[in-house]
Amino acid sequence: MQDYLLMIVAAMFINNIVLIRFMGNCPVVGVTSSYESAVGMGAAVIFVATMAGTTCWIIQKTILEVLGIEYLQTLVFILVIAALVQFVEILMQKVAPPLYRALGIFLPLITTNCMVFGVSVLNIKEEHSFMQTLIFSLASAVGFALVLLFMAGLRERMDATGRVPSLLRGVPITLITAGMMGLSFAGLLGMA
Amino acid sequence: MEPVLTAILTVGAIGMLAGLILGVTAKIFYVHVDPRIGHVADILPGANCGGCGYAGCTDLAAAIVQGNAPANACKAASDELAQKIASMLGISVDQQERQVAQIFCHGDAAHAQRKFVYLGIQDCRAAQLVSGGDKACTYGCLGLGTCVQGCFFGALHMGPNGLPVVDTELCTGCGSCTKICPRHIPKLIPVSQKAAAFCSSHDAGKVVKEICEVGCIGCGLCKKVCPENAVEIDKFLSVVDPAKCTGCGKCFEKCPTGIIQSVVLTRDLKKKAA
Amino acid sequence: MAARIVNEFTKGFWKEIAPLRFALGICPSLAVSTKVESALGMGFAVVFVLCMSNVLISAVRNLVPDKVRIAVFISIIATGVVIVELVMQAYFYPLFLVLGIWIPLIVVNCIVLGRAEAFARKNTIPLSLSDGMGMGLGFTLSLVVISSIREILGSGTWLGMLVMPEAYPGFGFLLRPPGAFVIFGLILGIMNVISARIEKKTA
Amino acid sequence: MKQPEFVVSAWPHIHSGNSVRNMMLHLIIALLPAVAAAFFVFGVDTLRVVTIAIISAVFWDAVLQKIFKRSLSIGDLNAAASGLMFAMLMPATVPWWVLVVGTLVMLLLGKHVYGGLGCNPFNGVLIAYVALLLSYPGLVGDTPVPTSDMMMTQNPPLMELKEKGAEFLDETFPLQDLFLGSTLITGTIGEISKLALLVGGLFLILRRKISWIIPTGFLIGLAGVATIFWLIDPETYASPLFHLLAGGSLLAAFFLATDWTTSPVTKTGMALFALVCGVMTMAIRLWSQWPEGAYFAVFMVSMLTPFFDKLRPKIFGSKFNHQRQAQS
Amino acid sequence: MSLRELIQMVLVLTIVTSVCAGGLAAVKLVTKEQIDYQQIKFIKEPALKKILTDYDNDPISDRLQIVTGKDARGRDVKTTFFLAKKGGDVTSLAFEAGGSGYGGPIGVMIAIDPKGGIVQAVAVTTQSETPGLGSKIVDDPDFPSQFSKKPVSANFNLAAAGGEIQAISGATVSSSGVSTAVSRGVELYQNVKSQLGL
Amino acid sequence: MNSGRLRGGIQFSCPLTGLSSPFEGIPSPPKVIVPLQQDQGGVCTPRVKKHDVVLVGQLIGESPNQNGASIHAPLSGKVTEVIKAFQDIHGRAIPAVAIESDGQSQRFEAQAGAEPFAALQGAGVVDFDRMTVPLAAKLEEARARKVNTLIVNALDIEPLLSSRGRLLLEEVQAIAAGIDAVRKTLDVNRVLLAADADANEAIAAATKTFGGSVQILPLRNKYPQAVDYLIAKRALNVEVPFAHGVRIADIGALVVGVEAMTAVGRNQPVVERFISVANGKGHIKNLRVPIGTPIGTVLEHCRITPEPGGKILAGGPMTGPAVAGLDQPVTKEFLGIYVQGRREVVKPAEAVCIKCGLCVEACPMRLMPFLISGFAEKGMLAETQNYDIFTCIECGCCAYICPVRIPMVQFITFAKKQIMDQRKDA
Ligand SMILES: Cc1cc2nc3c(=O)[nH]c(=O)nc-3n(C[C@H](O)[C@H](O)[C@@H](O)COP(=O)(O)O)c2cc1C
Ligand SMILES: Cc1cc2nc3c(=O)[nH]c(=O)nc-3n(C[C@H](O)[C@H](O)[C@H](O)COP(=O)(O)O)c2cc1C
Ligand SMILES: Cc1cc2nc3c(=O)[nH]c(=O)nc-3n(C[C@H](O)[C@H](O)[C@H](O)COP(=O)(O)O)c2cc1C
Ligand SMILES: Cc1cc2nc3c(=O)[nH]c(=O)nc-3n(C[C@H](O)[C@H](O)[C@H](O)CO)c2cc1C
Ligand code: SF4
Ligand code: SF4
Ligand code: SF4
Ligand code: SF4
Ligand code: FES
Repeated sequence: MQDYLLMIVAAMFINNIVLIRFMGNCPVVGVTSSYESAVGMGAAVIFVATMAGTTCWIIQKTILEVLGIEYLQTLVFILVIAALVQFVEILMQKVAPPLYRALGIFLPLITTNCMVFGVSVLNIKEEHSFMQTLIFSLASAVGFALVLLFMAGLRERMDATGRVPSLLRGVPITLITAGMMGLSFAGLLGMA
Repeated sequence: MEPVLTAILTVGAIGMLAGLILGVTAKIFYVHVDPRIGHVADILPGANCGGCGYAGCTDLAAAIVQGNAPANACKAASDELAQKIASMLGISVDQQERQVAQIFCHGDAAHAQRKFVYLGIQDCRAAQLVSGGDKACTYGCLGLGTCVQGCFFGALHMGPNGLPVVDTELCTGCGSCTKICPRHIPKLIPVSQKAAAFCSSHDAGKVVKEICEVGCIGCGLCKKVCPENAVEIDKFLSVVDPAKCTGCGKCFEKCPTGIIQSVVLTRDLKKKAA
Repeated sequence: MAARIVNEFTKGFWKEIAPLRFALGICPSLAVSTKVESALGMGFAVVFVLCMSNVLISAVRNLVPDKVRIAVFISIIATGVVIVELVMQAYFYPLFLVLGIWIPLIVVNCIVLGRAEAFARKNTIPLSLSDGMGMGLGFTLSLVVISSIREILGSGTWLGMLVMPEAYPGFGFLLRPPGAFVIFGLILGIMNVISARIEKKTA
Repeated sequence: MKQPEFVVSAWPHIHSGNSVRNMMLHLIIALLPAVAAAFFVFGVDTLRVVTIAIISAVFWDAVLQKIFKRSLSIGDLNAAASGLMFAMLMPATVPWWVLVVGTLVMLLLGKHVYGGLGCNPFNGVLIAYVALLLSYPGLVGDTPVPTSDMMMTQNPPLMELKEKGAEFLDETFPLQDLFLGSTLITGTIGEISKLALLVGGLFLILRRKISWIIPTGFLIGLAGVATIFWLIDPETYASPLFHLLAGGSLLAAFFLATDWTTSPVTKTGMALFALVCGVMTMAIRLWSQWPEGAYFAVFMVSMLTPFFDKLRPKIFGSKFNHQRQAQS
Repeated sequence: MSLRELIQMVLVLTIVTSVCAGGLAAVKLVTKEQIDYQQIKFIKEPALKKILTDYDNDPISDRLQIVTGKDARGRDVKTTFFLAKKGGDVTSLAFEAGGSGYGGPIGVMIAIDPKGGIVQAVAVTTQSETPGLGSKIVDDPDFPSQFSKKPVSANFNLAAAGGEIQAISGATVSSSGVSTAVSRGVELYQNVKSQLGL
Repeated sequence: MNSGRLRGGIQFSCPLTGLSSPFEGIPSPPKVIVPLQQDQGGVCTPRVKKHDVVLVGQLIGESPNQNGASIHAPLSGKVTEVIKAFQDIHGRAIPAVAIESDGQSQRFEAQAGAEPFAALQGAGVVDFDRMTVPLAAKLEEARARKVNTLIVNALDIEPLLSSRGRLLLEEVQAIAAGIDAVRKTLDVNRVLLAADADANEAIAAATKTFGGSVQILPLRNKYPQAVDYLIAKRALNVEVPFAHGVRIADIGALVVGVEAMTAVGRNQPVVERFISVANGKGHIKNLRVPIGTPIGTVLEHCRITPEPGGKILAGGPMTGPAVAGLDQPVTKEFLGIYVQGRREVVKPAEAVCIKCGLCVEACPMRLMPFLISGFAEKGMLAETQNYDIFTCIECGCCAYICPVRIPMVQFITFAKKQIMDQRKDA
C-alpha cells in the first residue's frame, strides 16, 4: 500500500512526466490557452494513457515476451495506441457527442503525444507489475493533467493582468514558464 | 527464418485485429460529417474577424456548405478565393464590387478644436465615455487609434497628423474598423468611387465653422454644381453617390472648406499590383 | 518540378523549421539537447525516419483507406524507428545509451506523423523525400542550435571541445531541463524578432 | 486652434499616494536589521555581497529595460529591493560573479521576459536562487561559512540536521543564538538573526505593506508538521522551535511568501497558500536531498496562486436569500 | 461503409503491419550479433575492467554461455561467463547477477577466482537508484569493496540479515539489492561450477 | 441596533470643516443656461420659446413621463435662446434654455394645494445616489413594492462635501415636513436617519426635532458608505444583490437623501442647488446656487481661480465627473464643485498591476478589481462578467489605493458599456 502511495506521489510530482521526464510538452504549450481546453486535454490523456499503458503491458507480457520479439515493442505499442485513440474517438463521437465536442479535438493529438507512448514504454523498462502499471500510468497522466491545469492558470493570469512582450507571447513564454515550473520541482530532488 | 515468420504472423495478426476493431466500430458508430466544411474552412483566410456575421471562419464554412451563406460571404476573402470555394462546391457567385475603408474626418490637431485635455485609457471607445470625448466636434475622429487595433489585416496605421490612414491594398473591406469606431469614422466605399466629402459631422454649418476648419458645413454648393446630380446633403453633410459621380471635379473647386475631394483608389491599386 | 523540390527542401530551414515554428516535437528538442553530439545523433535519426516514412507513405498514399490511415502511417514510421534503434545499437552503442528512450519516442515525434499527414499523403515521392529531408535537417538544425548554446554556456565545450576559457565555471542550470525550456523559449523570441525585421524590410 | 484649458479624465481624481517606490522602500528598510545582524557575524563580506547584488541588479534592470524597449524605471527601486532580497539568500562567501549571474537570471526570467514588474508568475529571487543552487552547489545555499571569529567553520543548522541527525542539535545550536543570531550560527546573510527578521516583518505588517495572514499561516503550517514528527520521535526529528528558528523559515514567511506579485490576493487564498508553503517546507526538509526547503516551497507553491485566487470573497449581496428576504 | 471497404481496410492494415514486421525481423537477424557484442562491450566492459586486474587476454572474446536454469515459461536462461587468463591459465571468472533496488533492478558483475573459490571483486553494472542516496553503491568505493576477498562460502547478506555486509545508511534497500545479487551470483556459481569445466 | 459592518472602503482623514460653515446665497447671475436633462429620467420637453418672459419657478421643461422631474426657471427674465444641442457635462447633446435675468427674482405662483407626492414631478425633485434619479420614480417604485421603512440619508457622499450634514442642521424643519409627507403617502412605519457621527450639532438638532419618531443612526465616516446599497446594509444588515435585479425596495426600504426630503418638505419647484465648494487645500464654502449658474461665476464668488491644466469637478474628488469648461452650468446633478490644481492631477499609469491585493482589500463590494480591470483592458468581456463586473458601484476605492495607479474605474465603466452594447445588439 505504502509503495503504491509513494509510486503515485513520485509519478505525479517527484518525477513529473512533463517537467522532469520531458514528455508531452506539445500539449502543454498548445492547449493551455484556456482552462476548458486544458481540462479537456487532461481528461482525454488520463483516459487514453491508462488504457494504453495497461493494454501495452498485457501485450508485452503475453505476446512479445512469450515469443521473444521484444524488439518489435515500438511498432506494436504505437499501433495499439493509434488504434485505441481512433477507437475511442469513433465511439465517443457516437455515444457521447457532447463529450466528443469537448474532448474530441484533442484525441488525434494524443496519438503523437510522447507521454502516452512514453508511459507505456516506461512501464516495461521499469519492470512494473500489472497493478503498478495501472497506477503508474494513471498517476503519470494525472501529473500531466495537473501541469496542464497549472499552466492554464498561470497563463490566464498572465493574459488578464500581464504584459508579455509581443515577441515572446504564446509559445515562447509558455515554454519559459514550463521551465520555471520544472525549476521549482528541483525542490523535490532526492525524494524518490 | 523462423523468427521472421513469428514476427510477421504476430504483428500481422495484431494489425488485422486493430483493423477489424476500427472497421467494425466505424461501421457501427458511423457519424456523417461533411468533409467539404473542412475544405472550405481551409480556403477561408482564417482571421476569424467576424466581418461575415458568423462566429469565425469555420462557422461560415459550415454555412456556405449548407447553402446558408453565399460563397463570397467572407468580406476578407478575395474574389479569387470566393471563386475557388464556389467551383469546389459547384455553385456560382455574384460578382460584387470590392469595397475599402476610408477615413471620413480630416480634423487633425491643426484644424479641429478640442474641448479639454483627455487623460486616461488610450482607446477611442473609452475616451468617448469620458464627457463624450475630447474633440469639440461630436462626430470627429478622436485619434486614439482603436480602429487600427481593430483591423485584422494590418490595413490601418496612425498617420503623422494623428488620424488613421488606410492602406487600400491591404484593406479587405471587412468593416471591422467601422464597427469598432465609436464614431464610425471609417466608412466602406466602392473602390471605383471618385469623390467623397471626408467629414462625418451632421452639425449645422455655424457650429462646424466654430470648431473645425475642414468640416462639411452643409452649404450645398457641391450639390448645386454637380452636373450628374450625384451629391445629396443629408442633415448638413454632403454625401456622394458613387454610382452617379464621374469624378469631374467641379465640386472640389467650389467647396469652401475643401473637404469634398477626389478619391483615386483604383489607380492606387493598379499601381501597387504592377 | 525541380524548383518545387528545392523549395520543399529549403522551407524546412527557416520558414517552416519545425520545432521552432510550430511548437511540434518539443520534447526531444529539450531532452537530447544537452550536448551537440547527441543532438546530431538524434537529428540524423529523425532525418532517416522522416525520409523513409515520407517516401513509403507517399508510395502507398492512394491505396490506404481513410479510416486506417493513421494506423498504417504510424506502422510505417515505427518500422523506420525500430530500424534506427537496431542499427544504432549495433554500430553506435554509446549514442544509443545517451539517447535512450528518445529513440523509440521518435515514433511519436509530432513532426514525423505531421509531415505524413500534411505532406506525404498528398504529394509525389520525390517531393515527399525532399520535404522529409528538409524538415529533418531543419529539425537537426534546431537541435544543434539549442544544444550548442546549452553546451557552450553550460559546460564550456562544443562537440566536446573546450571553447570557453579554462576557468569558465559553466552554468549548470542550462544543462538541466528548465534550462532547456528557457533557451528554447528565448530562441523562439529571437526568431520572432528576426522574422519581424525581415518582414519589415520586404514590406 | 484654441488650446483646451482643463483636463478631463475618469474618476477617481485623487490618489492615496501609494507607489511602487514607496513599497520597495519599505521592503529595503525592513531588511536592514537583518543586514546589520549579518554584518555583526560575517563582517565586511556582508556589505560586499549586498553592494554587489544591488549594483548588478540595478545594472541588469536598466540593460534589460533597454533591450525590451521599456521606459527606464530603476527609480521605482524594485531592482534595488530585489537585489537586496537576493543577497539575503546568498552566503557571505559567495564569489562576485555568482551574484552578477544570479541577478541577471533574476531580472531576466523573474521580471523582463514576462513584461516587467508585476507580470512574473514566479519570484525572480527564488528563480535565481534555485538556478544557482543547481549550477554551483558548493558556492551558494547551505554551505559552511567562516564567521568573523575565524575560529571554526560551522555547518548551517539545517545542514547539520540533514547530515548528522537531530541528536546533538540542542547543544550545537542553542535556541537563543538561533533567535538572536550569533557567530555560532552560520547560513546565508538573511538567515542570521530571526529577531531582526521579525522586527522587519512586523514593520511591514504594521505599515500594511504585507498581510499578516501569510506569515502566520506559513509558520503555523511549518510548525504543525514539525510538531507531529517531533511528537512521533523526538530523537530523529528536530523540535518545531528549531525548525521555526533555523534556516530561512522566517525570511521566507515574512519576505518571500509575501511577495505581492506571486502570492494570492484574497484572504482565504493567502491563508491556504501560506499553510501549503509551510507544509511543503517541512516535506522538503524531511525527505528531499536539500537541507532547506522554505525557498523551494514558496517557489513551488506560487504555481498554485491563480487557483488560490479563485477562492475569492463572497461578493456583496451574494448571501441574499431571494425568496425570504424579498418578502420581509 | 460497405463490407468491401471493411475488408479492404483490414487487409491493408494486415499487409502493411506484416511487411513492416518482416522487414524488421530481417534487420534484427542481420544486426543481432553486432548488438550483442556492443552491449557486452559498453555495459560489461567497464565493470569488467574494474574488477579484473591480472590478465593478458580479451575476456570479452573469451566468453562462454551456459544454461543456468529455466524461466517461468520453461525457456532456458543463459548466463555469460567472461574468462580472464594469464599465460593461458584462467585467473578469474566474471559474470553478472541481479537484484532489485529502490529504483529498479540492479546488475552486479562478480569476479571469482575459480581456483581459490574467492570472490575477487564486485562492481555495479546497471542501476537506477536515487542520485546521492542509493547511487552510493556505485559512487562510494567503500561499499563494493566489502565483498572483495571473501570466500564464496561467506554470507553476503546485509548485517541486518545476519550477513557480513554493512549497508549504506539511508539506502538499505539499494545495499540489499547489491548483496542479494552477489549472494545469488555466488550460489549460481556453486551450482554450475562443474559445467564450467575449470 | 441591527447594523451591518462595512468591509473595505477608505477612511479619509480630511477635516470636516465644511460642517460648520453655513450655506450662503450667491448674487443672482445675469444669465443662466438650464439644460433640459438633469437626471436619468429622460430629456424634458421645452415649454418656452425664444423671447418668452419667465418667472422664478415657472415650468420651462416638462418631464417626458409621469415619474420624471420637470425643470423650472431659476430666474425671472427673458428666454434668449432655446439651444437644440447643448453639450452637458457628460458630453450629451441635449436641449437647453438660456435665460437673461431681469434682476427681479419674481416668483411664479404655483397652483397651491397639490398633494406633495403628486407634485413631485411638477416640482422637479431629484434624489442623488450614484446617479441622479427623479424622486417621483423612486417613490412610485416604493409604493408599488409596499415599502415600510424610510431611510433618510444625511451622510455626505464624498470627502470634502458637507452639504448634506449642513442641510440636516439648517433645514431640519423642512426635512421633518418631508418625512411627514412621505409617511402619509407611503405606508411607512419606521423611519431611520443616517448621519455622520461627527456632525454633532446636526444630530442634536435632529434629535430635538424628531424625538422618538425617527431613529438616528450615527455612522463613522467611511467612504463610500453613503451609497444607497451600503446605507441599506448598514441600517438593515441586508445586502441587496442589485446586479441581479433586486432593488432596495424589494427589502421594504427606501433611501432618500436629505436634499430631496428638504425639497419635498418645502413643496416648491426646485430652482437652486445646495453645494459645497472645495479645492485641493480643503473645504471652501457651502453655497445655495441657482440652477444654471455657470461654474465660473460660482468660483468667482469663492475667489478661486482655476489653473489651466488643472481639473474642475462637478462633485467630489472621488466620483465627480470632470467638466470641460467654466461655462458649464450647475445642475441638479451637482453635489459640489471641486477644483484641482495642475500638480494635483493624477496621471493614470502605463505600468502593470503588481497584484499587491490592496484593491481587493479596499473594494466595498468585495470584488477583484485588478482582475476585472485586467480582463476589461484585454477586451475579455465574458470574464469580467464571471468576476461580477456589474456589482461594481464604480466608487473608485480600488483606483485610489492602487500603487501603480491603474485607471481601474475607467476600464470597468468601459467594459460595462461594451457589454451593454453587445446585449443591445443581440
Ligand atoms: C523520497 C525517498 C527516496 C528514497 N530513496 C532511496 C534510495 O535511493 N535508496 C534506498 O535504499 N532507499 C531509499 N529510500 C528509502 C529510505 O531511505 C529507507 O527505506 C528508510 O527506511 C531508511 O532506512 P535505512 O536508513 O535503514 O536505509 C527513500 C525514501 C524516500 C522517502
Ligand atoms: C501581526 C498581526 C497579527 C494579527 N493576528 C490576528 C489573528 O490571528 N486573528 C485575528 O482575527 N486578527 C488578527 N490581527 C488583526 C487583524 O488585522 C484585524 O482584523 C484588523 O487589524 C482590524 O480589522 P477591521 O479592518 O475589520 O476592523 C492581527 C494583526 C496583526 C498586525
Ligand atoms: C491561518 C489563517 C487562516 C485564515 N483563513 C481565512 C479565510 O479562509 N477567509 C478569510 O476571510 N479570512 C481568513 N483569515 C483571516 C481572519 O479571518 C481575519 O481576521 C479576517 O478575515 C479579518 O481580516 P483583517 O485582519 O484584515 O481585518 C485567516 C487567518 C489565518 C491566520
Ligand atoms: C514584503 C515584500 C516582499 C517582497 N519580496 C520580494 C521578493 O522576494 N523578490 C522580489 O523580487 N521582490 C520582492 N518584493 C518586491 C516585488 O514584489 C518584486 O520585486 C516583484 O515581484 C518583481 O520581482 C517584495 C516586496 C515586499 C513588500
Ligand atoms: S476613426 Fe474612430 S476608432 Fe479610429 S482613431 Fe478615429 S475615432 Fe478612433
Ligand atoms: S481597414 Fe477596416 S475594412 Fe479594411 S480590413 Fe481593416 S478593419 Fe477591415
Ligand atoms: S470601483 Fe468597483 S471594483 Fe473598484 S472598489 Fe469600487 S466597487 Fe470595487
Ligand atoms: S491595487 Fe493596483 S497593483 Fe495592487 S492588485 Fe490592485 S490593481 Fe494591482
Ligand atoms: S514532442 Fe512530445 S508531445 Fe510533442
